[in-house]
Amino acid sequence: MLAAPPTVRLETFEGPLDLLLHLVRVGQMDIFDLPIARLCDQYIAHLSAMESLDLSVAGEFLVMAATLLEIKSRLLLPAPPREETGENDDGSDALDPRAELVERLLEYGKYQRMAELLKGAEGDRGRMFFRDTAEIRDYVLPPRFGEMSADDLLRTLQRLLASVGAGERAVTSVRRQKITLRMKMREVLLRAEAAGADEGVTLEELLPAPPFALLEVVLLFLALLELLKVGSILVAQTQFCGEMRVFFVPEAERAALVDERTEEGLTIAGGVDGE
Amino acid sequence: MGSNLSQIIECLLFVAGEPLSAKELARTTETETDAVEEALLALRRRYDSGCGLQIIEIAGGFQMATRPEHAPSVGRLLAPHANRLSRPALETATIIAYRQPCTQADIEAVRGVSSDAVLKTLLERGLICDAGRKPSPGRPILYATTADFLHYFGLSELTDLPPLEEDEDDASTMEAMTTALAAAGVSGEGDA
Amino acid sequence: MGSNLSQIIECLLFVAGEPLSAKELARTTETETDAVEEALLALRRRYDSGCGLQIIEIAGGFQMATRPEHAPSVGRLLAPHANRLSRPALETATIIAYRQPCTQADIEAVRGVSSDAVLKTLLERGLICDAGRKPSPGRPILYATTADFLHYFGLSELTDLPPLEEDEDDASTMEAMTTALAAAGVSGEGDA
Repeated sequence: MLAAPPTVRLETFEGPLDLLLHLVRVGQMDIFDLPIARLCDQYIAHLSAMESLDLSVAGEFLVMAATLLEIKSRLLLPAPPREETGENDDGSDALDPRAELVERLLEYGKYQRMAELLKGAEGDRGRMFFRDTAEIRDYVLPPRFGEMSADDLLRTLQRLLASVGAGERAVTSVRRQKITLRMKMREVLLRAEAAGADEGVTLEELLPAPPFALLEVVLLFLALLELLKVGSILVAQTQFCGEMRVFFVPEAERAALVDERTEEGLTIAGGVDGE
Repeated sequence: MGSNLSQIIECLLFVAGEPLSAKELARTTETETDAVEEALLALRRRYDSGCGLQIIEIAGGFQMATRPEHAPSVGRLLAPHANRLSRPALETATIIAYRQPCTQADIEAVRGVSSDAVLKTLLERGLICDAGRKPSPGRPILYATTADFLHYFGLSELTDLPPLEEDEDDASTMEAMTTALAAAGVSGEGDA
Repeated sequence: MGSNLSQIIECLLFVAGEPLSAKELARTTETETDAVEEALLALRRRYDSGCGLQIIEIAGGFQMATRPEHAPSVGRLLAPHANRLSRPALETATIIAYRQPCTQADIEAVRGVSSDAVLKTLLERGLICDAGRKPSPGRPILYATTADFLHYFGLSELTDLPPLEEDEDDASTMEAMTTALAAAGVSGEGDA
């Protein structure tokens, strides 16, 4: 039967072997006794159909056509005498001209079937969904024991001490020993005076630069309270929770201020009064 | 149900975006592989009783995945999977899987067509990799499949591939073939 | 256990890297929000009975997550290198080790920078602890190292630390200390 294959299938052939296997299967040919003449005709018919459809026919297809024609012609010839086969392998019976083609078709067929199986596996696997690796940020692991050595500690301390040098002493000594309430009061008073009676100095300016010891801040407040009490300064705030300004009170005005205890501008002093 | 180790393994499988081997799990949990395997077994049993998820053995390890029957719903939420492999790509991947490491020429000998583009695709998708050079003239590149190949096809190991055999129809006529070919002076044994 | 809807929701929560609201779940599963909420309840109940994972309500939706108690294992898997102490943390731990008990101000005096965050980290990691209050204005917290600290540095006792002659008032102390430590450091074994 001369197959006029459905044209839609033409482009799906991946190569000459694919097309041949298709023809063998569709034509229910015995692969171990290939009817080469029939196969060859159908194959060439396919090629011309492809050409007529302007499908570019790859070189491999043409090479295969030539091979088929050659096998066909060799089968038509009487088997050559044994001597004439020359160096042909085992020197036994003459080689069936179809043998190599059959072997290639069988081999290719095996992989095609496996590819089909894998296609199924691909589909099965495609119906499962996985997750991406979870992202973790800012997670700190608990320490692994014995991970660092005492040497790490030592080296760190050495480096620290080397870089701090004498600097630490100055800082610590100021914090730990040299600050007294009297010193702080003096400092506040001096700074308020330097700022001028009209300007005043803000509380923020009086605060030590960070990092500061809590003690120093506490002392600042105690000094402010103490100075308010004796009337050496005046603390004013223009709005609730607003900026606080500390004003220097000249000595001449102090007594009056302490006596009058004017309501205005004495937010903090008012608190002290209660004591 | 759910021993502590099982629970930890569950967490690890959940957060890992890739299969974890029992060995890796043992290392991370600082336990013995035996204990991990036991915990895995318990965990898988738990997941097999009414869970939408499952723990599969894939690409040399264990991974948490949705059950296939829920694929339609999950697919509605997520973008569908990347394009499936074309037939030439599938064929080529198959040949490499069974013959690895092998060269482009080996592949083309089987397929009978040029396989340049297909190899490029497979390399790009990470399903095959360059596995060195063949010590022969021209020193052609040797190709092998990757862990992603196993994962893509849902295989745990390469040995999970079915043995490369003749189709049953052919197998039944194997003897006939052998006889026929022997008569023609050809050995029936191809190389597998 | 595990109705089909519960299982599908389980799959959706698993694959989604973000919280899904009941409404989104209803849309994706093509069911009513009521049914989704019921299924979620059942699912959460199932997850609360011996699972390493949990379903939390977060940011207006539901999300699958590992249980917090398994964080160390998860962290070990995902961030194998994140467990080393940072340099600031190491510095701070060192100061505390040698000067304990000491206050944050003491530490900052040496380091010259604010040490809030670092102290928090060290406390969280259990390497230092709160050792009472200093009887001075403000009653600042005193810090000391813990048994875990010793463990972490492979020490059996605090006295295993190379000795320091600490005399804060002596102007030459720093130099002396540095020298002493340098000597100790050189003689120290490679691994402890």
